[in-house]
Amino acid sequence: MSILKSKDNKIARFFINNAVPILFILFAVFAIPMADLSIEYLVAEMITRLARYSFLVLALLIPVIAGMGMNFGIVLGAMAGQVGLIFVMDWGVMGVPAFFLAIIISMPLAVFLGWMAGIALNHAKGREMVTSYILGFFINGVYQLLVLYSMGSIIPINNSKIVLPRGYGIRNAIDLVNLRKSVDRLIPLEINGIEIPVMTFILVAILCVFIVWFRKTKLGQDMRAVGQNMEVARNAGIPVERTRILAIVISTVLACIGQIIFLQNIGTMNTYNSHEQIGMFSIAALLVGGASVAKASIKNAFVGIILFHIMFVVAPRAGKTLMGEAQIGEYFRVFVSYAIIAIALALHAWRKNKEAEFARRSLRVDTEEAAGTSE
Amino acid sequence: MPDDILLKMKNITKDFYGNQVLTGVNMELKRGHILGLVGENGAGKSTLMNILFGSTVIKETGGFTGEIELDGKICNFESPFDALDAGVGMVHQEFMLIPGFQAAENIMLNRELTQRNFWVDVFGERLSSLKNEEMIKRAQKAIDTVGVDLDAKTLVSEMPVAHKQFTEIAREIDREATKLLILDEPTAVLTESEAEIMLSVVRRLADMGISVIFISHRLKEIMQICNELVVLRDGKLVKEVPTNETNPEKISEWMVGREIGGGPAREAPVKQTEEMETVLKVRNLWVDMPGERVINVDLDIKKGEIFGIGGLAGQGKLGIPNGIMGLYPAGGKVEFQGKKIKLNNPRFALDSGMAFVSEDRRDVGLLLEEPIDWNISFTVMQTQEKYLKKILGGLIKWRDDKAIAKLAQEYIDLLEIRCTSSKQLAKELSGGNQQKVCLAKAFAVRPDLLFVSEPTRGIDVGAKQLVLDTLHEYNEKYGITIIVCSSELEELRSISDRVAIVSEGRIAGILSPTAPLKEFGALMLEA
Amino acid sequence: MMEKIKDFLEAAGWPRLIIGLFLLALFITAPFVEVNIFTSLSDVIVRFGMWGILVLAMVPMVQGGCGLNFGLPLGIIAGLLGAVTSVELQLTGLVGFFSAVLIAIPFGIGLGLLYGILLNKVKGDEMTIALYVGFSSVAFMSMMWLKLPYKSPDMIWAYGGTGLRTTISVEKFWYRALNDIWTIQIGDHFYFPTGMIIFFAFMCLLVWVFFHTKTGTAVTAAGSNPEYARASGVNVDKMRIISVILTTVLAAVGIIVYEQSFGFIQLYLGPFWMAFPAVAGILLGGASVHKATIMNVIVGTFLFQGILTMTPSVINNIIQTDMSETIRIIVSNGLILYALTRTITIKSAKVKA
Amino acid sequence: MKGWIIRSTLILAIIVLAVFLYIIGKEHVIFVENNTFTIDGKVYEPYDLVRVTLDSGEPVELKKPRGRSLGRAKVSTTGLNHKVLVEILDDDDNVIESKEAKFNVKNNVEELLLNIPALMHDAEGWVANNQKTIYVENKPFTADGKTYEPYEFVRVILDRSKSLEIRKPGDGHTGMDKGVVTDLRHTLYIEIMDNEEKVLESKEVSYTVGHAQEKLLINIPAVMNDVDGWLTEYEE
Repeated sequence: MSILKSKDNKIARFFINNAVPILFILFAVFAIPMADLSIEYLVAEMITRLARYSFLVLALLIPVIAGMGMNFGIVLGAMAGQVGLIFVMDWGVMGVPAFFLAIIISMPLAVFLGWMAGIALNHAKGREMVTSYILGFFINGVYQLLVLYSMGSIIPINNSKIVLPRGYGIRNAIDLVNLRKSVDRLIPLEINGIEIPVMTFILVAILCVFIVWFRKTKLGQDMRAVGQNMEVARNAGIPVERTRILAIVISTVLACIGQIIFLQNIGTMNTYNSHEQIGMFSIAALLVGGASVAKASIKNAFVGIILFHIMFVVAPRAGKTLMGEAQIGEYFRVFVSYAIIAIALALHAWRKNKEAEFARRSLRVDTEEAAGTSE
Repeated sequence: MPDDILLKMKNITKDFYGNQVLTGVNMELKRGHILGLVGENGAGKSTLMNILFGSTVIKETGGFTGEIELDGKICNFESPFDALDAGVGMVHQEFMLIPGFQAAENIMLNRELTQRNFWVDVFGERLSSLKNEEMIKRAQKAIDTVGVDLDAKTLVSEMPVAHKQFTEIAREIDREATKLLILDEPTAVLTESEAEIMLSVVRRLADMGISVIFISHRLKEIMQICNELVVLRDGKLVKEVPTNETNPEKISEWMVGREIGGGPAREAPVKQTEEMETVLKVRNLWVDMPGERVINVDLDIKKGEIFGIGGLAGQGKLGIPNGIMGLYPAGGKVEFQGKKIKLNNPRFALDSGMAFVSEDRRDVGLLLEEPIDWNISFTVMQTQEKYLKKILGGLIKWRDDKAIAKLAQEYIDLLEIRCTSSKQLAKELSGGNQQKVCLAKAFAVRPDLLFVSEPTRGIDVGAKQLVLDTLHEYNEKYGITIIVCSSELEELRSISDRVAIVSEGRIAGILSPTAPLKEFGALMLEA
Repeated sequence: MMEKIKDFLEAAGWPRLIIGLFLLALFITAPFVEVNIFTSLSDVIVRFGMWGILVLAMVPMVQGGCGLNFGLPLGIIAGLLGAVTSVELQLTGLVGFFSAVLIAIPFGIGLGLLYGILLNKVKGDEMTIALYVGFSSVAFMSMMWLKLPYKSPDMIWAYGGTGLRTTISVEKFWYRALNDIWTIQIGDHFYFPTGMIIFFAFMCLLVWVFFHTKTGTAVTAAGSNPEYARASGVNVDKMRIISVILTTVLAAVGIIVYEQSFGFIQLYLGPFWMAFPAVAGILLGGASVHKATIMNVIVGTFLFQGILTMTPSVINNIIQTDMSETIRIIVSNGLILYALTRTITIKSAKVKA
Repeated sequence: MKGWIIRSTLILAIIVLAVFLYIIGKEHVIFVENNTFTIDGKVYEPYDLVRVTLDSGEPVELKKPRGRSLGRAKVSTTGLNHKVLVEILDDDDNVIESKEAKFNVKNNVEELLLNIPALMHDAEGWVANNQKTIYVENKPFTADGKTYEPYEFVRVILDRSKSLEIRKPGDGHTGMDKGVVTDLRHTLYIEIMDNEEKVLESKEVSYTVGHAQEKLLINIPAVMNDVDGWLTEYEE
């Protein structure tokens, strides 16, 4: 009987564990025909968006391994990346060298921010996600102080194209004309009229290899141990706090590179907004891909980006066909992005509580049986 | 041959803030020998082992005096890591394993076999790559040394309890330096057949030349595998003998026997309970309380008696009141005053006229962040709607703060609770006074039956006597039936009319408090 | 003496002290940089009245053990439904205001009930989930505002577009309906919104009364130590739901009070960020994630709104730069961050012999 | 120890890489000009039609300047070493004459001016920095034995964009400031003010600088009094 049960359980478990991606696949199946978009267009869109978001979404994986949940603090890395871009733009550097130079400049800042965030999160164990979320807002204030008030006054910025007319502070939108698609087009390739950003995908592939390799290092193993049980890890002599800080530092640095990739693809930088939504979109995408707060893989990241962005592209059109209004679709995708995080987090918390209960119940059956045999 | 001595502990003395837990303990352990360490809870076994293992608790609480000599060298372990380096391994009662890891990964945890690569030079040792294959091989070897059939690639979360235990042992074995292994109740969570394998594993380790300190409550096991045994009582070493020169009866006598005048003396006469009316009838009770599982308990409690429940920690005595009062999932039949009690429903139990003083003062017994008067009055207010003013025809049930303060003051005076006022926060009180607040809370309900769990745990001697006297007084004056669960046998014997001993979740027997100590010991240790 | 100062500092808490002194400094500096102190003071009082109830809405949930209510927008939505319906019915003045409140309450109870049930399922992760429940409910209602069958020409787009406008003026209906009861006007600059402050005081009183009833006591105990409450026969889940409902209803009432003073109903993404100033406010008042009092609300709202009102006028006049938004972001999120990263330590037991 | 060596080497390598990236990535704007060029009294006339190819980029065609057309094209490049191919074309787009030349850019130079007639005749200064530093001084000026005194407070606006405020020398003031302008034709707007910043007098003048000139000095009292010699080359 128990075998049969476990088989049923397996199927049920598969559906429960993959409820979110399944929901999105169903959505896609219904909404794509309604949106009346050509497949070529969708494919091209997805390729662009994969190139644009992969690095950022993959940046989330390492804190998950270390048991710190979804790192909303990747916006810190994004901000660091933008600071690097501002300098590169100011100096008038162009193309691929500009891309790498921006990474080199922003890296120390990203490390520093990640390190601070790690310390803060060590003080908020069990509340990492809310804390990293608020941390993003807080550092955003500091970023404004730096970019809007100090740049051009305290920090020398001379390029009048990026400085506000008042003489200091960076403009709201910076045209990254020198940088636009420079990496994407470094190795040009077109298939059926669809442009493939080969170099970007190579960078993403390198990151994937890095993540796979990293998991097999001592540090990766330590992170897994810390993520599963901090106390046991501590007792085994693993420096728990330091390991957690390192996880956040790595994530922040990757996010910094990710943001620079993202912006070179978009081609314009909204100095005060480009980073804000990054955390939310990346996390929503990862969760849509079937990841949970405690477990996330590279596969989740890619599946998630595709499914989430299909929703993103299709929703306004489908909304228009269905409700006669594109605006509804706009709100719909905002709703879905947030709701998906809410649902995924709630499911995870609920499952966690249920599993604890289940573990207790399994003991109880044991007790009853034991009671039965002794009679 | 003095060379044969691996471990010497000389004159080990330790106190926790003036509370003497170990006094002048001397013991020796030979290479390849198994030493059984027995004693009641609180006899000082864990403290002694913590000292040996260099636990940080010891250092934080002021260190210890005495000397530890391992392999002829004087050791002073600053932390467990020092102890591990010196070759002392310990397997704790609660598993120190990571559930999502394979056995091999756990065995090699933080001692992974690594290979340097370029990044090590840049970012440090922690970026070296793991040699998974070799680790699995090595872990498998350690497991094979232990002598059990377990694949090193099995996930810990998918293992039965025994295998987890073996994994822990394998981890200690794998440290090449390990000369001494401390096993803290390794068989407590095992089934009988698993325990058998466990014992043979321990024997095999000893044959390999590793010395083992084996802590267990099962005297049978001690007799079976240990070369010598040491009995601790009240922080003193009472006996160190070769196992073949003794028998379980003697051991249990050494364990529980107090020095004259050591425990509280019995004053009141023992009530004759045979003729008394049964007030609480318990049949086939099971309780799923972690660490205190109750399996199948039948009890008949008589009206007006003080009923003691004793037994070693973790055997299930605490599960009985917690189960009946609905705090942990339970099943079976419970009848109180002829009425069937709905289990898993604290409100129902309270409404039926039962009250409970929990052993867990901080987590269950008190609202630490609230004042004393709240703590005392809350239960009675919620269950019996007392100390409330009804306004607008009962639409608003207004808390009567004055009446609450008055009630609290009564109990403060009665139980001599030391506090600045009834508005003082519970967390600011000392342990004894907190316990009195818990009692006051239960008395305020005016119950017909009162469960008291570990009434004197963690409080000083003066307060202890007062708490026991108060219980006695309430029993006499108001005829409240009281069920006391305690790990302190002497305490139970001093106030109870009958004492039940719980062992492995079952009632091992019920004795009169005047019965000889030996009998209690025998029941506790199921010898 | 040192001990006393230390105790005081510990009780008041550094952030409160620093912000309090900062606010004082702002008031002292104000006249020197040509900021009218009376105008500023009445601005502070008006904003205090506007935000008071929204901050008060944090109390029941914190006391009930569900943490800070980042899901405040959910309650605000109930309030918006009340406000919009009242405008649809063309009700004006106090009648309009109170009917908005009355209509909002059932919505608040309904949403609060669902929200409470959800939060009971996710114990331990309430705050993170509350955050996203708030956000997604705002986005969901944005779709609804487009589709709900409101017809009043005061609220729908005049031509083109469908659905309700993003901002609806209540000038014709119940603008300052509360503020203008027994208003005190001294000179040109000082204005005291008596009605609104009295209403806020009344709401505080209601909450105070609630926490003095049997149920209120049980909610506090359930939040303080759920195990204790359960052992005392209290249904902890039910108490948590009650606290969440109360929070949601207070938020609904709070937003209507806010709007009658502000003059506009802000729909769509308007309520998105409302939770953060309220959370920062109560934390500044000295509340923690586990404990909040009405005093925390009053002190915190006054200090926080004081800072938000005074910094733009004073600092900007001093350094000739408008940094108010940046300062607001840093101060409010810094406070929340401080509260989240503070390690909770129970003071070691003091033995009083 | 080994680790530290590797680490410092790596950090050094990254810094070197950053500098290298900066150098090869830095944008230089090159204005190619088919315009009249004068040097040492010699005048080189522009061609009717030229095709210019910079490095391996797209070729640009330039006609003789006529009316408003400046006969110029803007080309963006990176890197320090460049070569340029100039082809003089006739009406049928046949190449009459061609010439290839090489030139270097200093890394901190943002804009470069490349004059085709000068290049074709190997005249010195065919490639020049398009950014000119204008030094403005509010100091006594002596001409023909007459001394013009500096003003209390002057505001100078270069090319309607860069504003300088200069006080009389002394009291810690140097009586001098500078600004960077691009291109050859410039305007100078001067406001003489009292200490309350009330404008007492104002004046606007236009001036042209030579290709090869990079640093120029303007004397305010001289400008205000229309004395010749207010614009000179600046010498350190």
